[in-house]
Amino acid sequence: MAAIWSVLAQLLHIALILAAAPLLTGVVRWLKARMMGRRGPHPLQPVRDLTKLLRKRPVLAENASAISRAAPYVAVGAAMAAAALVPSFARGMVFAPLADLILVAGLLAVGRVAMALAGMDVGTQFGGLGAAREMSFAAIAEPALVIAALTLAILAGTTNLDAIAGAFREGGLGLRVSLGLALVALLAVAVAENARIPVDNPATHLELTMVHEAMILEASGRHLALWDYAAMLRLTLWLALLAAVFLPFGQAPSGSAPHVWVVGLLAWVVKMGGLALALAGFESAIAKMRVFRVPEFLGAALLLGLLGAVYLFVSTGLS
Amino acid sequence: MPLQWVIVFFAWGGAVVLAAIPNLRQATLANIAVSAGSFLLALMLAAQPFAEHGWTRTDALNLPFILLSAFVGLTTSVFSAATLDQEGFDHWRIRAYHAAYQVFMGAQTLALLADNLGVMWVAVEIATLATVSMVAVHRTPAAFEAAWKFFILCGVGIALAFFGTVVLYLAAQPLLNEETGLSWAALMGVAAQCDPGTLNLAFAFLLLGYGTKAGLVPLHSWLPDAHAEGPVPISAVLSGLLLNAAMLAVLRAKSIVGAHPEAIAPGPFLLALGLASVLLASVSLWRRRDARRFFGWSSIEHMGIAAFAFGLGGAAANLAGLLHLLGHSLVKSAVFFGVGRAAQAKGSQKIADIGGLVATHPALGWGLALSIAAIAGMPPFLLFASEFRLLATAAGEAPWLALALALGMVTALAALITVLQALCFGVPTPDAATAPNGWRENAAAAPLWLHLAVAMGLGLAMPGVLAAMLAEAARVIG
Amino acid sequence: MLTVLVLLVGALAALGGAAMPLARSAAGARLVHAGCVAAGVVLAAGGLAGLLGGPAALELPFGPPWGPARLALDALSSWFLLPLGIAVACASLFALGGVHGAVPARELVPWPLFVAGMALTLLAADGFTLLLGFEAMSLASWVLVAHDHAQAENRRAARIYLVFAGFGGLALILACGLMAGGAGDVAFAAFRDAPPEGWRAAAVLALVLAGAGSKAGLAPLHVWLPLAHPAAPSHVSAVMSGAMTKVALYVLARFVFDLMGPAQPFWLGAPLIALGAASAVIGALRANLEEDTKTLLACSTIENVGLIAIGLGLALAFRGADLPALAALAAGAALLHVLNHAVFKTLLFLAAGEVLHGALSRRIDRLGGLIHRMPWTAWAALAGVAAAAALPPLSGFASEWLLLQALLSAWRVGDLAFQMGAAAATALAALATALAAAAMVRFWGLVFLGRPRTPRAAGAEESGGAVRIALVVPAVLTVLLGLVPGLMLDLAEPALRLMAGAAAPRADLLAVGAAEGGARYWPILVAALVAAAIGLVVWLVRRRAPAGVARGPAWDCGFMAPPHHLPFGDPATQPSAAGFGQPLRRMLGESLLAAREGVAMPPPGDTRPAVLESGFHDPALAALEGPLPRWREALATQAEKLRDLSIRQCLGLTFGAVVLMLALLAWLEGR
Amino acid sequence: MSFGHLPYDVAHLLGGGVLLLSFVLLYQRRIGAVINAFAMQGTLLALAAAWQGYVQGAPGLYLTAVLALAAKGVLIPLALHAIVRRLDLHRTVETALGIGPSLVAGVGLVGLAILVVLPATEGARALAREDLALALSVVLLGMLMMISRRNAISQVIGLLSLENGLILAAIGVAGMPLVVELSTAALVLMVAVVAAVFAFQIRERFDTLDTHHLEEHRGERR
Repeated sequence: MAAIWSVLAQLLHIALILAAAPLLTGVVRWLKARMMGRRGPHPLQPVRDLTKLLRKRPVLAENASAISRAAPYVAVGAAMAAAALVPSFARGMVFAPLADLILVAGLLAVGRVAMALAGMDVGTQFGGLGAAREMSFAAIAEPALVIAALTLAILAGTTNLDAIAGAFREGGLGLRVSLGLALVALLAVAVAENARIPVDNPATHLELTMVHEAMILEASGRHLALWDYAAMLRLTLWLALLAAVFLPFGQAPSGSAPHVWVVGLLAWVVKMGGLALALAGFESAIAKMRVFRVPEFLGAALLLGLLGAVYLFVSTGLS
Repeated sequence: MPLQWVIVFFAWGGAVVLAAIPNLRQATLANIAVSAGSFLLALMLAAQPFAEHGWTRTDALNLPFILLSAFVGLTTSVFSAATLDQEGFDHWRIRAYHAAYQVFMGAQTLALLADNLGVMWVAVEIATLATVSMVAVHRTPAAFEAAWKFFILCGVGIALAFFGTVVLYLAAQPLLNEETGLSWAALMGVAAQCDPGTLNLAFAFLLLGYGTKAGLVPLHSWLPDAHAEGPVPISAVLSGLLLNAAMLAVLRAKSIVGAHPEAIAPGPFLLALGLASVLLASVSLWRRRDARRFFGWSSIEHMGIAAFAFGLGGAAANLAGLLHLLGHSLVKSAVFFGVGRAAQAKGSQKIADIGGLVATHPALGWGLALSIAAIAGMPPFLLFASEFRLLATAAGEAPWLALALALGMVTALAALITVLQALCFGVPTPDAATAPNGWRENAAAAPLWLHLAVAMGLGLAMPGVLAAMLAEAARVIG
Repeated sequence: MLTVLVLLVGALAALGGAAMPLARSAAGARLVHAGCVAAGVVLAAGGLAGLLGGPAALELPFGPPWGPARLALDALSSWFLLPLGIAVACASLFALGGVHGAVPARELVPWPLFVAGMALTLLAADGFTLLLGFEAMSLASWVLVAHDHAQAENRRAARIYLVFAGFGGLALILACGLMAGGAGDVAFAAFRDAPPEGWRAAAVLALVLAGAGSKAGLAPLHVWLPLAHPAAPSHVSAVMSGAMTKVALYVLARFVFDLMGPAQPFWLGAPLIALGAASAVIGALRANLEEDTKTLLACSTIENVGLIAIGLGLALAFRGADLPALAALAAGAALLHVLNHAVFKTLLFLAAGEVLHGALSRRIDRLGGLIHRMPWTAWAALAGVAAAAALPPLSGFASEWLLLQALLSAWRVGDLAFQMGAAAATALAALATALAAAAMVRFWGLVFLGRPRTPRAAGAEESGGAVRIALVVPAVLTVLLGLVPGLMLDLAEPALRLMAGAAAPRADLLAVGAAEGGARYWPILVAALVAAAIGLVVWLVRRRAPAGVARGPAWDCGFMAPPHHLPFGDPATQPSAAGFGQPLRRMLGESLLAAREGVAMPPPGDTRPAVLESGFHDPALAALEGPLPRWREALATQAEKLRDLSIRQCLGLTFGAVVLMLALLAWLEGR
Repeated sequence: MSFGHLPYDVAHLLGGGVLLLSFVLLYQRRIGAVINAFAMQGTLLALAAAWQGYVQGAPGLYLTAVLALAAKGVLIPLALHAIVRRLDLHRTVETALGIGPSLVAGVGLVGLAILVVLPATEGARALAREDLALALSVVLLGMLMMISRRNAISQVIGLLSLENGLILAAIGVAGMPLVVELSTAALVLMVAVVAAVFAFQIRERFDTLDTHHLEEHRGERR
């Protein structure tokens, strides 16, 4: 019985994430517009854009190779796989044993590399520029993520997301300084990974500052739709990840029956909404920073994560 | 007449004959013939059991070196047959050269064979006289300088050795009769009862005396210049053989003194001189511009390594030292073959004027490159085995000394490799107009490759009997 | 099996001798390379047999003058035989395909000897044989590095390489001597009987790090590697990077884990971790700045060697702290990465060699767009690049996942300082991994994507036959090894027991696990998941979107269409190698590698293009070529004063020696 | 044997004479005088050898004595005079170390020799010990002369007197085998040195060696 429930939960989770992705992006945009005093587009606008783009035939440069055509599928596939692993409303889904934090990072890296290669495929200045910046920023973001994982792994004894969520759900860990520091580090990484302000501005195509958009300048039609959808999935995934780790309340325990899920679902929606609101507020509150200040931003996050780990060693007498 | 004497007088008789042959071609061939005869006699001697005949002896310590010197004498005669025409000798010098060569070989063999320390001293002196004349043979100012320096310093050196010999006899005088008075065997027998103070005095003089001939720092000044002037074959035998004879004399003295419990330990002195030689040579190598002087300095370094080994003492280190002497003779003479031939081909022995040998003279160039690598202690040659043995033992017994030795060795290695690539690689420098070619090219390179092959064979698969002999010798010299 | 391998070593040496005449004809050269292919296969098979069967030992009837040469085949050496065999087989196959006529003997003769030297090093069971193989390997590869000695920079590379080799050999000899103590018996068995303690152990570790570490390319003794590896012929570079560094790591592991005995303190692992982390970061960063394909790959080798060293150091620390399971985890990560890196680095170097052969250049700025002209090379290289960038589910990710898991458990050692150091090392390892990904994207993207930067690149030709097989085989292996790491760990279990005294944590066959009940990684399931996701996406898109694509000129933000004489547009309007490295050069390079850059901007109205000047100095190389020669020269100047003495003063030296000695005697007598 | 015995006293006297002449060699300023002093030293050595031959009843030593007398007392001095004339060397000795200081150094060396030999050789007979001490002093003084004189001839003479010291030691040790042969061989060496001066036309080369005018020969420019 439990097995079937876990399979069902997994399927529901996947459907939920896939559906939530464009919606979430739309909601964030709408909220930002509201906070800036504009009426803003309808929250469902992203869905409409996607369907419109899907119906268009893409135009490829003469010298574009198969990379340009394969990369978007790989990016979306990797993002979907990663998103399928992050627990949302219930734990103990069938893929739970697979849900390893470092694996998620790896899958995100797959998407990143696919995008960078697609950006370099045609051989335009901006594609290469964006790819170089993307990979370089990731080089600083990755250690920050791993260090945050270090703190979580020490506290939870594993890097398995489901287990971490469970450990935090059961509590007993209490509120810790190092946990807060890890949270800050993860937030910074999330901002960078999703090309949000202040690292990048998803709403602009200003060549000199853009990172993410520069790589997909040549994409059009269904390819562009896939790139956008991959980005939406990543945002959803990150918010879900933060929610699962740092706001574990309300999650349905593993193996529980569907009627328990309702609470979890509601809790999850509330969490995601709250996070979206926070993100919108954050983005509309601050300005984008210069490109070469980004490493300092991420480096600070890395150091905070390191500090958190060290504090953990000292405080909890693990030594 | 016992075979020991036959060998010596065969060479000297050959010298008399050669002194009468003015024709270059005939003389070189006759020289090869005499050397080949000596080599055969040496093999026959090796076939005989160890024995003492009057003033001479064959034992585990000197037999390998006798074979070696006969072998190197033979190959060197072949090499000189292939290259002597480049020296531009008139017929007087051809006579003198070949006569001196065989006189040296005979004296060298006698010095190795001698049981009586007096005889050994005389032999070393004769060898010195023979080589001095050859170092000066070109009669250029530089040659005279080198020869005179060689002569005076070594003259003083063997004078000191003479004094040491006298004192050694004085030490043993109460215990020995006139016949056996200077016999090494007899002295070893009674060394334990001799007066230690006298032994110390004797050792001091023998060490400094024969040490001069062995080119140990600070008695080394004559060596590089003497190796750089005169015909190439003479440099080859000087570096390959004479140094061994001197070092062996030092070892005989060391073994006698070492046999006395009260006397000073001879080891530390050898260690100090050896280490000084290695370190000084390893830095001096970096300033050399002249190829043959460069390898003269490297001979100083290797004699220092051997002295270090013998100073360390013990079966393992002594074995390493003996192996190092053997390997150094083989490889260093090979190096001199290569460098000499290259200098003739390029018309200059300055390092700057020799380059890109592997491109223009492949056989010679790669042979030279390999032999320099071998001198630097690269496998699979004998020197690698000896240096491994020495460093491993030293690291176990005296780590700090081993570290200093390794430091010197790596510095020298870097210098050797730099010169190797300067000589053999890069853009070839133009050949001199007079450079010969054809069969001479190969005849000059053949001994080099033969030496390398032998050095490799001994390093990887030494015949058991020879290995046992060396182990025995290592035990004898204590 | 051991006998076969020993005979193989002998046969390879003989083949090297025979190569001298064989080099004169193409058939002969092919014969030699075919022999090496067979040798590689036999080596790998021997490794498998050694892992499945038990250990074996053998005494040769000959050897050094003081005794027989001892050989042995145990789990550790067997494991390292695998990468050696694979790399040698692929590289020889590549070289076989590249033979189109007589080959210079200097390129053919050393090749089998090089392989023989590496094999002998792995099979050795006493210090002498080990050093013999080690130095023979160095000497043979030196000839290969110097094969094109007309170029000054190749000569410099060869010189530095051989000097480092000699230095490493001497250091290892000293280490053997310290292990043997006064006894002087250099057999491994004797070492095991009397493991060093206290300062001796530390000294041995330092010497082994100096000797084997310099050969493996551990910072700060890595400077020779980016010089020497590219200078050799491509198939040699592949084996030098793929296998030779592994042989050096084997020597390191053999000393540290086996010969020095299990009773060593945990901090013995600290220097390994520190040096490994430093190497990983320096190597990966340099890989992002180098502008020569083979140099770039060599730098990435330094990075991977650093990661392996971190794994070995962690294993050592865990074992010292009596955590065998974790030690096995770290050691497993190291061993797995040894194999994986050997395969994908061989693949990448061979691809670079094929690019060099097809497009006639190693400089990134002269390549580009090759995926159109050299598809096989491009896609094969993509597999290697993805593995080197640690992307799941390829081989690189599996071993680096294990390594990260080991690093995340490092705090269990308990010592606070070690915990902090380990946390820093974790960050550095992650940094290096991400940097490597950036470097690999830069390498593959600039070489194979975009537009050709030179006419020669536009007309590049790809060769088929053996070369193609030599590229496809390691590519397939890279994928397979990525899918079954669990299987490989089970295979490595005897080696792990030998190193860590325990087996790696059991996960099921297809997975690797951090610890009992800890996180796990199922490559096959992950691959299936991603594949399913992609399939789903493709299916959905197919249903909604119109099929096919339209072709047009690159939009390129609306820049004007290229002129007719430049059908693909001006190649100079693509990112250059220096330009692509700019962000990292500014972020890290300026602080770590003293990198500098400047734009030569022509005045307005001048039609000259603006040029980006950039470069960097590896601090280690600067130290090597700065102070050391200065000190040497100062000493030499002093020594020369001795040489310039006149005869009278030389006699003075002798006289002084005599007087000194007599005074010493008198003093001794007086006491 | 000890003090008061005639053989001892005479031997001691002769040995002392040889040593004294070494000091005279050090003291002389003119080449000619140096050569003559060396001739006297050779003659004294010959006498000492003959006396030892008589005392030890070793007829071989008479031969040594005759050789020494002929060579060192007569022939070599004549040859050296000839060289001085032929190569017209400076007639005065330029010293590197002044006369006075070198005499002082000489005294120090004699002290050192006695300090070393006497405690060292307690085992040996008194005569031998005395002789050895004297001989060692002569050897050291010879070397001192070699390094403290600039021109070739006086250095050669220093070497020759050094060799005298060797012979003195050799004959002093009773029953030394091969003594005649060895001393002859040593003599040959010395004759060769003197011949070499002729052959190589060694003038004032001792101090002009190496450094400057050899560079072009050596190719060791820096």
